[in-house]
Amino acid sequence: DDSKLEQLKAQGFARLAIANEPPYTAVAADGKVSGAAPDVAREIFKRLGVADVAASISEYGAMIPGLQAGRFDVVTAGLFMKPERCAAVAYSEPVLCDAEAMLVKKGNPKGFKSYEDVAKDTTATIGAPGGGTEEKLALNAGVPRDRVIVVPDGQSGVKMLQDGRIDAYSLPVLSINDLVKKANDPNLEVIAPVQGAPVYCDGAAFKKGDEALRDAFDVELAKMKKSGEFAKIIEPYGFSAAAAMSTSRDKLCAAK
Amino acid sequence: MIKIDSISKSFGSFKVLDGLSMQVMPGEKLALIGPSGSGKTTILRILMTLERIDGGHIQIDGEQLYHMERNGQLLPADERHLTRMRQKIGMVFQLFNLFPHKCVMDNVTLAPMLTKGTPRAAAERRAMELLEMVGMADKAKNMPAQLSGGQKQRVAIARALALSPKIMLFDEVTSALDPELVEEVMNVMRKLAAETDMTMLLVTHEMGFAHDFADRVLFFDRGRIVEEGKPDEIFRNPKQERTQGFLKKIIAAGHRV
Amino acid sequence: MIKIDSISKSFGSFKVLDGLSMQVMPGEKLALIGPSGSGKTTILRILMTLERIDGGHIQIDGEQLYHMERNGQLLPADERHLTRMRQKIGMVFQLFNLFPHKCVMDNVTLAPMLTKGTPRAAAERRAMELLEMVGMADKAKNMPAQLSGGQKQRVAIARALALSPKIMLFDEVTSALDPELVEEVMNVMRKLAAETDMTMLLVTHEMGFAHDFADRVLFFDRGRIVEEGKPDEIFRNPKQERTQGFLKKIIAAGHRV
Amino acid sequence: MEWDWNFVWEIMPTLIQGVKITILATLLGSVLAAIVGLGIALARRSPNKALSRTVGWAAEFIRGTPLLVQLYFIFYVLPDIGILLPPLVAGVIGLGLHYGTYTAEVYRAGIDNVPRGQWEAAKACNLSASQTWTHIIVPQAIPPMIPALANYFIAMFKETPLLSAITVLELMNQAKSVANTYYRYIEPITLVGAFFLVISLFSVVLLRWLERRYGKIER
Amino acid sequence: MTQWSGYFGLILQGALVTIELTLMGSVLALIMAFLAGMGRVSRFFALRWLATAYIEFFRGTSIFVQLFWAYFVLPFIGISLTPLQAGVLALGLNVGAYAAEVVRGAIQSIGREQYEACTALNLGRWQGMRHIILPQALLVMLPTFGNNAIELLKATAVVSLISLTDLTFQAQVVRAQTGNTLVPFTTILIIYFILALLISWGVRSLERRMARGLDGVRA
Ligand SMILES: Nc1ncnc2c1ncn2[C@@H]1O[C@H](COP(=O)(O)OP(=O)(O)OP(=O)(O)O)[C@@H](O)[C@H]1O
Ligand SMILES: Nc1ncnc2c1ncn2[C@@H]1O[C@H](COP(=O)(O)OP(=O)(O)OP(=O)(O)O)[C@@H](O)[C@H]1O
Ligand SMILES: [Mg+2]
Ligand SMILES: [Mg+2]
Repeated sequence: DDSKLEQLKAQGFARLAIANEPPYTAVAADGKVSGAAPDVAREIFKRLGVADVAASISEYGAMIPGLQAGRFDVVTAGLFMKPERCAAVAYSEPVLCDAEAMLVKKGNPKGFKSYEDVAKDTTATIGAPGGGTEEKLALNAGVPRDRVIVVPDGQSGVKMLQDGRIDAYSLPVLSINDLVKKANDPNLEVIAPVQGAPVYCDGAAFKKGDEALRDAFDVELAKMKKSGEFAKIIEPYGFSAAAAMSTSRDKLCAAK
Repeated sequence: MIKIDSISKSFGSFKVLDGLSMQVMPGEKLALIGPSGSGKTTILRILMTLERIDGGHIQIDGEQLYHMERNGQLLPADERHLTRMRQKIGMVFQLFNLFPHKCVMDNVTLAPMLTKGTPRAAAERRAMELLEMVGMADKAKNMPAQLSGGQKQRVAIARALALSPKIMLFDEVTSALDPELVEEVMNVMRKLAAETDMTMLLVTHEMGFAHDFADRVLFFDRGRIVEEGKPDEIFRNPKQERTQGFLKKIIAAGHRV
Repeated sequence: MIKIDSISKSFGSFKVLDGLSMQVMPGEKLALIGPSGSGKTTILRILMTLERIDGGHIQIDGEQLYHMERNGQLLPADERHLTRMRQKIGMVFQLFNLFPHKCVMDNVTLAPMLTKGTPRAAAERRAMELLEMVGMADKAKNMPAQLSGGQKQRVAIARALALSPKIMLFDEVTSALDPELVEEVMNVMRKLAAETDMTMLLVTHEMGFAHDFADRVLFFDRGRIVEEGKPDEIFRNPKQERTQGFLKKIIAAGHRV
Repeated sequence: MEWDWNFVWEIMPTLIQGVKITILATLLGSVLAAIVGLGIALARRSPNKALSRTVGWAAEFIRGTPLLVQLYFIFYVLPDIGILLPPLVAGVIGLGLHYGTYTAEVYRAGIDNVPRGQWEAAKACNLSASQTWTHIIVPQAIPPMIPALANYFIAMFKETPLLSAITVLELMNQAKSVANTYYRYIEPITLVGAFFLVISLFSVVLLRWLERRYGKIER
Repeated sequence: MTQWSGYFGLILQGALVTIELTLMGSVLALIMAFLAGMGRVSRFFALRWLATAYIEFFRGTSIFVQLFWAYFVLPFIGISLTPLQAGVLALGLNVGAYAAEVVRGAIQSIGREQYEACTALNLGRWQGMRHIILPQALLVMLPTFGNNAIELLKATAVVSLISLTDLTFQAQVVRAQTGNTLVPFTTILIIYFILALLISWGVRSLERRMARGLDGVRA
């Protein structure tokens, strides 16, 4: 049934969960929400007849529970598709794709190339957002729990790296680039992409049960991809439209 | 008329009153004297229903105080019965117990307005009369904190009188006052005793005052009446050894009889 | 000998003492009487150095209390000077001020052991003598909370005596006691007055007691000495109107003279 | 979403790890708060007006602003002036400073509650200032303080979740990390609540006992 | 270099949310405090029990747990609150539990003699409470209420965890946008402190107004 969409139309806006992690999601000085993911969602909802979006910033870890608890209608925050997540939410087709990167001190003193390198160095610590893809990649690569530091936000991650509290800070490439640009610190170096880490794509994540809404979203998304409007929105932020169009939800959700 | 019939009262394991009986005639002025801890205050507090009794009966004007009759049975009194009985009784405390957040006038008018529904104008008129009687009319707008101890006590007396009780209880109403202020309160009370036909029970350590005030004096010790009689008899010519000893000590301590 | 020379003392803008002078002879027993607020307590507290004076001089046995001489100059006293002077003076308070966390014996021995370095055994022997004198020897191991008011006050007297001061100050030592307990403390003090040659200053509202106790009585009003003389003169035949009025009121309030 | 007991047992060991850190932080924070409080209380009594005023205002400031923000400050701003603290140390310092301003008030009240007559009696007994403090004032001031101090101890315990903001892996942080891994919030958060409730109820019993034992001094 | 004025506007918006939360939370806390505080001294066992359960539960579990519960768990039993509602609910109920004990303490601090005077004047239980006990108890409660309000103000900082855009949250946003930690956090520390000062100043002047006459100089 499409009652959810009707509901949103009547309400006049859709509630987005975002993360304030440029370029995926951002809040401008005037409080206006931007970033590639919300911009795409705003446009698609407009086409679906939902006039506006209202975004609230949330921790990554709180997004899926919040979606399940009915706090948001959709998560548009660079939440990469992975099999477990596909089981927990209903994803749209891919929107933003990115590889993983690591931020380290200039010259990469510990010589990290992959998460496994971090695991091997018994004194190394790596920072990652709690509940994010990077945390799981690091844990899966064998970095013990107490060496994966849960960092509340990107800014804290950069700060902790600068202060020597962590040896590497891992986020998607574009996020890291944005942080480095802001930090304006010549003593930092970006390693991208991290070897062995897959390229991930996010999608708009809906609550299980809202598949009808998700399907309607997909229809408009496909039209925009075809017309080139999609590329026009995301490429200024540094994302590649071709990457998103070369893969699909089914592939990403099945990937091991 | 008050009839107390073999009442008993304990605090924990300590028995303060044990089968005490006594009577007070209508309009009588009675003084209770005796050593510290003998149970004088306890009797007044029981009459004011501030303490419950453990056994025995009290009748006021033929009505049970702590019991009520329902279908010929004597049941423990409920709050409604107590409220009705309390209308007959007023009490003045050693430490005045004025309401510190209300001015003198409000202290006196509060109870009549709340418990009897007296309109404010009437209550204030009556309060003014009473305050004049105790010589406090000019302080009607003062707060209690602005009064001396003697003045506070006179307001407390007016407050108790405002409900026009038939029985008034006074518990050491002068003993918390500076010596110089004692006299003004005693004067008010002497006047009160002479002018009204209220029944009055007075607990005091001031033997001279008890002598002037009372028609009859009861001497208490350990919750029992050791001796009773007219003031002259008791003070000039006590029969019991215990009474004699008590009066001797009090006199030695510098109190006048 | 105590020489008080035109001292003054204010609390905020309120002048309690204004150029007061008086002398006390060695061994003299002096009673200070007068209405509430007249400054009696303040004088004792100044002698005990619990309050500072604003002006004037006090000499005790020829030594300045609040000043010390250095190279012929009179400087404000420092803590060391005050400590030395305080050895001459002891004080008993209206509310006893026993140390509640120490037993009777420790209350009495604490100061000699700490301030004079008296060995424990000697301090306890002396304490026992003093406690016997005030009739409290059998309670030596009790805590203050287990004592009656009269007993507390007797311990407080023993505590003050334990330092063997030359001058003892007593501030209304019976006025916080139940009437029946007053006598026991008065008896101890009468004995003390008769037996020792300590200088004693007594503030009291008990005129009879002042009469028995004192060699000389000072009547105070508003920080000034209104009248002084032998007890018989002052109580039987006061010259000043203010004194007469005060005594009349006190007598009317039921106190014996 | 249903309550899942299997899941509860699965995550229990992780949460107990968190409880240990929480308790450690509370204990260390309490010791620090007790010491800092004493320092503040003494400084505020100091006759040196400049010292007592400055410390007074600083304490007011710390007490009037949120611990969370203070923790951010200690953890993320202090490194700029060369002070780099491990997360747990930064957390303990934050707790200790913040609650030190509260314990200082307890000390002050405890000392002020010793009746003036005791100071005067000590003077009449010719005791020196230090003798008065050690033999008369402190022994009477401390027992009534104990329940109040214990109260803040419990309050501090319940504020330790704030340390997750500076990456200390205490109970709340462990629970969140578990929740993030499995996308289930109900069990971990409820368990955290249960842990807090059990430990608090336990401490309340202890507190009542302390109150009975030390709350009143007989005079 | 950066558009500080714009960011400052963001922080001011956050301040408004913080003030809103503090005010609404205080109102709820006040209501709960009186309900539960008077419940604690009620004659009826059931009321006493209910009040005690409420107080011990909300004082026993941490504010964080309550917040997460209100936000993430309540929806599963069909109660979906906006972040603001969830924040006000958790803060109000939590601080209300502490303030309830203040109400109880204040009521019990009114001497027995005042209750006895009420009986002697034949006032009913509620009449005595309403006209005699509560007006006096209110004055006793006020200073502690002021402290409770400041505690509530500080506790609002944790609502940033449930994506309410309060002061602390906005400071985080500004930090993420500008890469500067010192400026936004110093700014909000000062704002928090000013708000705390406003509260204590307001309570103190209210107290002075209410105390007028009670301790007047003797005529
Ligand atoms: N609420 C109470 N709990 C326990 N014991 C009490 C209580 N009230 C009174 N008592 C005890 O009961 C006894 C009688 O007390 P009561 O106050 O009636 O004596 P009193 O004759 O008025 O003495 P006083 O002259 O000292 O006022 C005393 O021993 C007292 O300690
Ligand atoms: N610490 C103080 N601060 C302000 N005023 C004070 C202080 N101590 C005493 N006074 C005032 O000084 C005056 C004299 O007080 P003092 O205690 O010496 O009187 P007193 O003669 O002992 O009276 P009483 O017989 O009531 O004990 C009083 O008016 C009192 O209010
Ligand atoms: Mg009595
Ligand atoms: Mg005095």
